[in-house]
Amino acid sequence: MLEAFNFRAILEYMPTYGQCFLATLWLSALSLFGAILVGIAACAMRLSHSRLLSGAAGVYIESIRSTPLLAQLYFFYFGLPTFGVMLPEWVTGVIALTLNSGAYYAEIIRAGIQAIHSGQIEAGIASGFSYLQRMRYIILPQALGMTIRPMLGQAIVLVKDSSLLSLISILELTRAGQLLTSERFMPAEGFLTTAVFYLIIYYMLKAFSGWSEKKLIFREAH
Amino acid sequence: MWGFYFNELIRSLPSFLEGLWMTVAVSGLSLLAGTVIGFICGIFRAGKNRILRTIIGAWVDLIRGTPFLVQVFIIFFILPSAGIELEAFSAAVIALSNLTASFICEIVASGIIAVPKGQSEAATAAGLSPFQQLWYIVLPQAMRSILPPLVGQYVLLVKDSSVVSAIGVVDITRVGWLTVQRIPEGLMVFGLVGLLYFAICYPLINLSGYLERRMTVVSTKL
Amino acid sequence: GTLDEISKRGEIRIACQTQGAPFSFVDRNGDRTGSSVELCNLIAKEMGVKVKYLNYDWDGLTPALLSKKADMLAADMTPTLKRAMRIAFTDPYMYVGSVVFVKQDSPIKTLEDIKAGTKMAVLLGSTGESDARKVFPDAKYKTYKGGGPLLINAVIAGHVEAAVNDGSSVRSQISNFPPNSVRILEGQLSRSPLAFAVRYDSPDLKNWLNLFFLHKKLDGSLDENLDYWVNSLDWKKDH
Amino acid sequence: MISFKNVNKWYGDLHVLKNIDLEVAEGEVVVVCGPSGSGKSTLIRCINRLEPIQEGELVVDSMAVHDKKINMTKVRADIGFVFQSFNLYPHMTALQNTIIAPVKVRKMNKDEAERLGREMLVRVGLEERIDHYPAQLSGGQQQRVAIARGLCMQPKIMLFDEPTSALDPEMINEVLDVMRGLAREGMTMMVVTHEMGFAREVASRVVFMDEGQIIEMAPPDDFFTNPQTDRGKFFLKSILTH
Amino acid sequence: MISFKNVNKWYGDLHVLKNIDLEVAEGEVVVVCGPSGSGKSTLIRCINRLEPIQEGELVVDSMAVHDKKINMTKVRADIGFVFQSFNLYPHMTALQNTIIAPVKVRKMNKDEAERLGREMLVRVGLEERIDHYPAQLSGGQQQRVAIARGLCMQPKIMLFDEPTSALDPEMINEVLDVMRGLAREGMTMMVVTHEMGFAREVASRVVFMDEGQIIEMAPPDDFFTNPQTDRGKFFLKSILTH
Ligand SMILES: Nc1ncnc2c1ncn2[C@@H]1O[C@H](COP(=O)(O)OP(=O)(O)OP(=O)(O)O)[C@@H](O)[C@H]1O
Ligand SMILES: Nc1ncnc2c1ncn2[C@@H]1O[C@H](COP(=O)(O)OP(=O)(O)OP(=O)(O)O)[C@@H](O)[C@H]1O
Ligand SMILES: [Mg+2]
Ligand SMILES: [Mg+2]
Repeated sequence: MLEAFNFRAILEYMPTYGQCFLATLWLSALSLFGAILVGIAACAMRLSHSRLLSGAAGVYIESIRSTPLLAQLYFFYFGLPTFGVMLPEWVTGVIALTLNSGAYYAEIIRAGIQAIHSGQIEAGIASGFSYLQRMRYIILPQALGMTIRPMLGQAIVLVKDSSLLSLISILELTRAGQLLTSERFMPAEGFLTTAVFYLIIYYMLKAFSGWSEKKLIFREAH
Repeated sequence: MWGFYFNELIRSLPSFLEGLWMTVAVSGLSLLAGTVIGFICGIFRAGKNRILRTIIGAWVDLIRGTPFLVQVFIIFFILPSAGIELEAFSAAVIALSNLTASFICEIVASGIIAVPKGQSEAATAAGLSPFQQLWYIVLPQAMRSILPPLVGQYVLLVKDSSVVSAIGVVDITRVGWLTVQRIPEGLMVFGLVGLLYFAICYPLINLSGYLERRMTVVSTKL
Repeated sequence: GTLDEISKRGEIRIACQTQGAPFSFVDRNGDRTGSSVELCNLIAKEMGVKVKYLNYDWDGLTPALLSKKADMLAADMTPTLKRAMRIAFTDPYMYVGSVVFVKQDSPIKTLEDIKAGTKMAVLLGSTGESDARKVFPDAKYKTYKGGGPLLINAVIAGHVEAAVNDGSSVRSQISNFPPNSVRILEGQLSRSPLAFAVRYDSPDLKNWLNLFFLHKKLDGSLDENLDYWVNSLDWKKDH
Repeated sequence: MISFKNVNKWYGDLHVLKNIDLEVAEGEVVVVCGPSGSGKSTLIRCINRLEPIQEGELVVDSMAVHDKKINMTKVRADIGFVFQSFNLYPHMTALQNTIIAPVKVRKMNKDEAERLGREMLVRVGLEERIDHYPAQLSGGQQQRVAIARGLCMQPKIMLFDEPTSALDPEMINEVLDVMRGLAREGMTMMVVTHEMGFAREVASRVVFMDEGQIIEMAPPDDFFTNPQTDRGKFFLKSILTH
Repeated sequence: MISFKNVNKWYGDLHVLKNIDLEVAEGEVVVVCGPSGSGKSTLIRCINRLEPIQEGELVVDSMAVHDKKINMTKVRADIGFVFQSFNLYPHMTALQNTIIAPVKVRKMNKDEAERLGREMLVRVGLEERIDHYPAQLSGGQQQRVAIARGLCMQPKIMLFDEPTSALDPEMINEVLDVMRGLAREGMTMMVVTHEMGFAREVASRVVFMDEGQIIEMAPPDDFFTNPQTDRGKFFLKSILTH
């Protein structure tokens, strides 16, 4: 299948790839941002003393984690209109990705928070900080700093999961490869090029996380 | 109308169970192979040999950075031009094992690195060989931080296995696609698909939560 | 040649897509059937070999053929000139036309009601897509993946105002939905051929297939197949 | 300033503070010592309700800490607390560590807080380390930042829980010197420590605890030369003779 | 028993051991002291090649440790090493901790190793803690298990790196007592410690290090009463006066 590998055709589709690459970038960025916010909120609920909040967050997190994104995506796309909620595709896609990754981020951040030395929390209490102030100024910055690696992992999963959005007619990177496949019947060219673009995003994320890890992580005071 | 489709769906239940079995078989085999390979690579990844570390690192990046579907296509469609003919089932197991191994490799490596250096130093000082250190001292302790994310990874494995339906493995997802052509109530069909995944994943997620709790109780404050 | 291999193997491997009635689908009893499938069964019978179906997504069809996993490709595929740059198509054995369908209560009554900016659903890379883009260049397109029923779902859910797909598929798939949920507009957008495909290094198989279609055309069994599956809903009783 | 009246505390079934009665007057320096697990840390942690008490009265600067309904933010703002393990915020510089609480809790204006923070860091001898992160400081320096952080709230009381026991021997003095200075300036202090030299020099009283009880309470000279109980004698012997 | 000849070691650019010359005879107890970062730990870690040296000769029990080709397993089996942070294996009981190396390295038969392990645990006063896990033991007890673990290899030399500095004051003595016992029985020992009482009592020599060099080396009475260098004087002052 590789004997006839056709670079010229790839070049011809480059504008499409570029456009789709940008779409994947900003859809993922938006969802990533949302997912981290949702993750923080869900995690705060999960760790709160209110049984109701913590229970609700638990149901959300576990049901998301144990069902495939595809099922969730269809639920939002074909399910919501039944209840009279009509959203543009990209909004549906971003919501599905956000809620999906949000559940994973909640778990990652929880692990980060629970790894924070209890002395840090006590120092905050002793200074007279309120619960929210401690979260905001002491716990979250450290938890986020410590969890850069798993956060990166989830970000990569999110970017790749965004390929499912092509199922609900959003043009993104995977879609570009499929165009080359179905119009020109050049699957090897299509998929390998797609893979290269994903790899570019991967290395961008990895570099960013390495950079922020250096900036954010300070070794525990000995 | 839902009632009618529901009866139809009940009639399809046998094929859903066959799909379930296929998902379990593909995931189960890949879980075993991926775990073994992942552990071996993870041990080297945390080890002293630079060349091995770099090679394994590059492999992990490549697998983590590209869409799984592309990996499946490469193994199934492109390897044959190198003379490696595979059945869809074995190609699926190989692709999935490879994916899982790359993730487990990272989990194992960071688990090993998290074991305090003093532990292997004490063992070195006592004259234990590098293998003995690993086997008797480091790995048993690393398991504490490895096990919970390991089981979490198994959940992802089960869900990722849905991708292999693209090369004709009739798993739960594929059965879902086939059924939705007859029973156009996508929400209901994929609800059932989600439910079946949930049935596999939920116990795993609970297991990982249980392990996490147990491991932190056992953990000592050294 | 490929024919020798097939007969030595005693088995012909056919890549297909189970995209839905009437061409290829899994029926109520869990059996694979449909117009293309029955034709393939006949092919195997005439060759005197067994048939093995390799079931892929649309994305997997060409790779399967090109990587020699499959000897031939049987799907409701239009032999476009671009596609024929890569694989060899048999002579067309039937013609289909794309139709437009809308929600039952839609204000769109005729093809003329479709204006610039009308939201249209099509299947990614399908003949329907290229037909629609030719006829309604100014409409707004949403391309879906995963088969015809999805388009109907999208129309019913209101994600789009109209959808374009091959007429026979639409007719047979609508029958699975609640009655009167969608309406097919008068008129076809195009008439396009359907054909099976092989690799360019299998001219023997291609010749044989063309001959096969000729024979079956002459003895009427091809038309019988098409009348049963494509031009009517007769198959609904049995499957 | 601090008054314990018949205070009792349990962890589950474990009775860790038993009928504690203790008055600390303004300007006093009280050193608390005793074997490990005797409840020293628990005692001073109750003062700003890092641990709640279950029985008795605990009044700090005429605010009733035992009262569940009281707003602790105000009480805590008046109490500086220094931990054995420093507990500096690792993601903030020395200066940021000192000013975060004044700005967020006391709502002090940022410039003023910075001026104050610098002043306190100078006071503990760290003018050159103002913009360093904790990981870039030695243990002794970190503990001095922690003291400066406590002082920045301009507290009426400073509490210390074994402030030098995580330090290398040569760094102990730099921290004790800062604490000596504070004592001399009249700060009310409670210090859990085993540094007997320090206790002799600055303590107004030494409190000796064992198994959750205050066993002895006396001026340091009396306690060190002539402990009244066998447990006190044994304890002194064990920490002085190696 | 141990002989350093002109030993040099670098960490990257950092010269941490500079021209070390030191002979330790059989049965000697050498105490190493000096400020933090002076290279004390590095010095004794080189002896069983936990750290490799780059220059010079280091011979232990007539085996050339500086020789890259030598099989260290045998050398290490003859040297017991006790760490500041104990480094017990947390997933094994006290007894399992003591017998793993004899069984796996010395290939001792399991029953015999257990007998030996019990004997050593009794010797350090832990007959009642044989089946406890490290987390269930106090710091002092953990360190004594670590010593028993070292002794189980029936070593010719015991090395200690600040064995008591992670301990609460009352636990220090129980560990030092065990070490005193070992010294009296004639074990060759090198001990990094700041416990001057211990040094005076049992050391045959005190080695004072600063910035990677041995600055002074003298019998303890001479060193403590009359250090020869200013740095020695200053160091003694700083650790004795708080
Ligand atoms: N959070 C807790 N939960 C249960 N028990 C606790 C807790 N904190 C302390 N304890 C127990 O309470 C008792 C008193 O502990 P405390 O920390 O006050 O002792 P201490 O005198 O400060 O000892 P040390 O010198 O070791 O710091 C000990 O037996 C301890 O095990
Ligand atoms: N693995 C390492 N890599 C780089 N530098 C190191 C390493 N270990 C120690 N050093 C440096 O080597 C010097 C000597 O360290 P060493 O641990 O021997 O000192 P020490 O006298 O034992 O100090 P302490 O009393 O703090 O234990 C120090 O400057 C230290 O920072
Ligand atoms: Mg304490
Ligand atoms: Mg050291």
